[in-house]
Amino acid sequence: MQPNTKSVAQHHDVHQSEHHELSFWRKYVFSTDHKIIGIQYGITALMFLLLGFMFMMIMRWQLAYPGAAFPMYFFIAPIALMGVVVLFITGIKPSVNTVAGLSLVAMAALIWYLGSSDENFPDGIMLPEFYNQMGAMHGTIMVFLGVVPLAVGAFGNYVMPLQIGAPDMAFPKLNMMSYWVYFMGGVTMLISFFVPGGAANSGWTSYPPLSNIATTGQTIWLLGMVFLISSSLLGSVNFIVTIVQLRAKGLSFMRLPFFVWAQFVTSFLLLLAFPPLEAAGVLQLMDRLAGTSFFMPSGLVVSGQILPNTGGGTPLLWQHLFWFLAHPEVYVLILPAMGIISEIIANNTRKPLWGYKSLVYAAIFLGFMSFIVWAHHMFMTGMGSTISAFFQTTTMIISIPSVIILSALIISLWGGSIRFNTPMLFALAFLPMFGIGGLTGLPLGLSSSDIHLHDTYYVIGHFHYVVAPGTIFALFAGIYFWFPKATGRKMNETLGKIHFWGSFVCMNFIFFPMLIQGLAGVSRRLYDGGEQYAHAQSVLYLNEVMSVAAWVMALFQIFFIVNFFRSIKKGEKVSDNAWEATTLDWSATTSPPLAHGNFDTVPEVHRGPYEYSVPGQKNDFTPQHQKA
Amino acid sequence: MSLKTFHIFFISLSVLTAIGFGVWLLNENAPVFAVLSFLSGIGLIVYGISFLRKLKHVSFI
Amino acid sequence: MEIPYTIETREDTGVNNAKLGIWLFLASEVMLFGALFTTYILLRIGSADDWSQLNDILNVPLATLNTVVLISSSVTMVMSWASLMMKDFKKYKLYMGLTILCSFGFLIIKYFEYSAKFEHHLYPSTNTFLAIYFTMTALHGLHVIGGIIVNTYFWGPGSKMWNTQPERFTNRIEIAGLYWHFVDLVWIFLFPVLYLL
Amino acid sequence: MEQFLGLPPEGSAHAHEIDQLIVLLHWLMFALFIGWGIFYTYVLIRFRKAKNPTADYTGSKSHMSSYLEIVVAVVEIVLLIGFSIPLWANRVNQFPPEKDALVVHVVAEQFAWNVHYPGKDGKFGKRDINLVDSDNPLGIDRNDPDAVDDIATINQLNLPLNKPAIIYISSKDVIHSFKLPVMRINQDAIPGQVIPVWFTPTLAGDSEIACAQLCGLGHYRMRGYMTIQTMEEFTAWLDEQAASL
Repeated sequence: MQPNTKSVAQHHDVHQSEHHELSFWRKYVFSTDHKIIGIQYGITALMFLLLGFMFMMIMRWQLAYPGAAFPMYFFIAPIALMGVVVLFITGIKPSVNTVAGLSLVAMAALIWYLGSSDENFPDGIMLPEFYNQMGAMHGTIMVFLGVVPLAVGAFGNYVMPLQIGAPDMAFPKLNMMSYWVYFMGGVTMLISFFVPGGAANSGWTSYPPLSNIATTGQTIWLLGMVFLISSSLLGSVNFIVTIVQLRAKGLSFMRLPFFVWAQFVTSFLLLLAFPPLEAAGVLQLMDRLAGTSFFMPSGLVVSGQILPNTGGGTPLLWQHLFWFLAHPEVYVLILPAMGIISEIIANNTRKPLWGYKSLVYAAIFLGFMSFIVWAHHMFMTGMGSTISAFFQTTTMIISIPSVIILSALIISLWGGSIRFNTPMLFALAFLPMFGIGGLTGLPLGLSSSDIHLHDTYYVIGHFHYVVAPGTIFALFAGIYFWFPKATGRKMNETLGKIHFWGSFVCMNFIFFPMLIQGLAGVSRRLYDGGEQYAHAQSVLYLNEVMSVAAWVMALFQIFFIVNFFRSIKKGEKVSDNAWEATTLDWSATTSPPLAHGNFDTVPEVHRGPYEYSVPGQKNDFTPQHQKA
Repeated sequence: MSLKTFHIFFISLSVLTAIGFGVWLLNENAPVFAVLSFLSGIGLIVYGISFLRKLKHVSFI
Repeated sequence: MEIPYTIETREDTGVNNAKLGIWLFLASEVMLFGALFTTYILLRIGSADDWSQLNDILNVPLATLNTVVLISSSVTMVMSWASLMMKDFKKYKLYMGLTILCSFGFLIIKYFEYSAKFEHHLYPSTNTFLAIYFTMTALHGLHVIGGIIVNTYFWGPGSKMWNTQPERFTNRIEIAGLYWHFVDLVWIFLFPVLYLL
Repeated sequence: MEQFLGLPPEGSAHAHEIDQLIVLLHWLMFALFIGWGIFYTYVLIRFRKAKNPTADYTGSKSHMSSYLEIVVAVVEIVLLIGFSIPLWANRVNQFPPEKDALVVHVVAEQFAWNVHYPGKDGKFGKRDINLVDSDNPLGIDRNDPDAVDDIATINQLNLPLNKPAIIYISSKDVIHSFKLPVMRINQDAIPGQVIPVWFTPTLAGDSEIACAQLCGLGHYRMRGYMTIQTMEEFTAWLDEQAASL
């Protein structure tokens, strides 16, 4: 990942002092360069993604075999081994691999610490308290520390400025700050495992009063969230200003790659939806620390004791503030993924995206609508018919732009010359998987069918289809796709394809059974997977299927991890424009991009983003900066 | 929007606050203070106009 | 490569980076305080108590004084910016100094208000009105402190930039002024909502 | 289709309408998914690089997708206005008169369902949180004349067959969710609020009350039982409970 600065520094207008005398720390740790920050975000987020995945696998042990002793070393050994392998791939020279290797070992150590504690696993058997911690932290880590930082922080930071022909983000120091504030948020979340009572255990939604009376971990969780929210705010201001102000000459809004549009809308969602959650977090901190009762009515009796709070609050206030963020958050998760998919589909069908304009308008409309659908998460809170009718209607309306985006992407395939490389495979799998995720949202979005499906595994299946084989597949696709830009080398195709097919099959074995369990009425967040309930008996065997699929999928991720770290040093060297693409990120920069400043010459744009197979052109791609 | 525009917006709201506060004071049976509040509202209007004159050449954007 | 449009405005958007950035930041702040005001409304509607009685314990004269102090600080803030536009650095120093003094004055008055409440054993946990009162004013107070830090930097060490890049420095003061005006604006809303209604 | 989806038995009068909506939605989902799936597979095979080495700049000229989107929108409107909204209005607005129904209070706590019957007089006695203890989890004030004959059970809800039941749901501590999978009933139990639900049981026998909202470490075992019996059996059961007071 060492940017190759020497060869281009001469014919390039750079700040001499800034360029050559940067210490190791300023260059790689406290860097203000968007590409380094993007990589920092990427590695950190991938590590958190893996940690969230580990938590889920631990939970799945309990779900598959309730009450059986936890075989801790089976879970720790592979990850510790992975860490050592990654460390040794490059030897002792400090590099990304060192950081990643040490993080993997640290992850194994964390799980060993948690797994060997009698407070969590007396006699090796998991306690419900610990199961709830895992549940809450799996959700929190996956959403706030894994997927969003990877989709926005990493891809947005690395790719977006390159695609618009900018020298860097508009506010480089702010960019550095948002990474480090995010990092602090992550560390805070991890610290919560070491306080009495362990981490937060009231679900990632942290509904009061349960979260108000929960252990100290919840306070730490709230502090961590304040860090993460601040980081998102700084980041989104930076993104919007960069996109509006730093577009290259000739790059009008309707010539922006769809990926940039997706980041643009996403940033607005982050900017405007997160502050209410910050307010809610502050209120809950007040409830927990200053004894206020924003979210508590009076007269609560907990384990036989009357709570001394003054009352006057309502638990629903939290839910409104929370979902006002958390519904737009869903689109924060999915829009960047759609952006990545669009780039890869256009590139690998060798033709322009079908209906570029409708994609853009649909994304903007989606952004607007996402602010007025939040209460469809709250149909069961005693909602009257008028309000429920309103939110059902908005929910049905918001499904239309999603359908438009999905069909535009599928129709884009028509007439293409489709190349099935690894990024394209992930991108193609995204379409039907997101399709399932989106369609299963319909019965949940109508309040009457939601009566049966609310808070069942159907919900889990639905949003995991959106996020896991949806967004996370898109993120994998993006990693395989932009890897050559960051390193000058391609990742190995064979390992990539094994990784893809393994993950694809396993994903469906994990998440499809959830829909079946949900239809049978099995509630979510049950520590024993519904073992006690009569209505769950007929679908109980699926718990083991899902768990085994999850563990097998973990094995397939080893192909990815090895491929990723090996390819940094040993991957096949490729040219600057590895995929023969049209957008500016591939056109005017050298690969890997220069350290400070991105372009040899300031690019000027002459055409739309996806001019592939233009009739009468010599090549089947016409880069945006190419004249006439 | 420049600071000039925002300042004018802010002063306008301050005028409204002064007037509203005056009405509130009347309700609370404090007419002397109410008059003071109304006067400060007028003062703010005068200030706002002079401010606009002074920064005639500065952009609103 | 330099980042373009840090000082000069971009032709097709009509702004420079910093000004767009601060307005976006203020938009998010509007959402933050908007959520708190919404909370206030919802809790007040749902409350069994009459909040227009509950807020009688608050000190209206002190709050009025604070309102005057903050409005004055906005005026001095805008004057400090205008002075820079007229290339009068000395006046800038004077007005900016006054702004900072006003902000400290606000905090000192707020301190007296808070300690009077605590002396009478009125805490955030006393009732929901006081809970939202303390939360909102404290959060506003934090914003004031943030403004003091920024303004003090521009009054002291940060003002060296005037010698090298006067235009950029003027810009920075405008940005700081926009933030400061927002903080004052929040108070203009807080004052009637908490103390009067 | 209902068997195929594996929905639980329909135990109440309105259950079938909800199932019908779920089934219709799944028909829509299958139709869209299979339609898209066929198109998608066909395109991937026909336009693979080996088969189609040069891409077509214009791509599809068909307006099929716009028509499809209109169809989807229309179907959604029909399901919304024709099914979901009236069904929901029926659930929350059209309660049967209380004199014709059996009225019960259910108070959730960590981790049990407390059921409060009004007893012979049909009047609920006062409940006071200061009286709550392990013998009286509801805090029924037995000094209140209305409360003398009140019956309280834990985790056992008995209801008569074919008579509308109105259940007032509340919570003592945190948010729970009162879920009767067989009755297609689900309602959050929110502290500080009392929210009624109603349904008419049409299937005799035993089923379960599940908690559908994470309520703490015992959430998974917060299971209650529901018994639907004929009016005679139900009255006999009530008398038996009253006798043991």
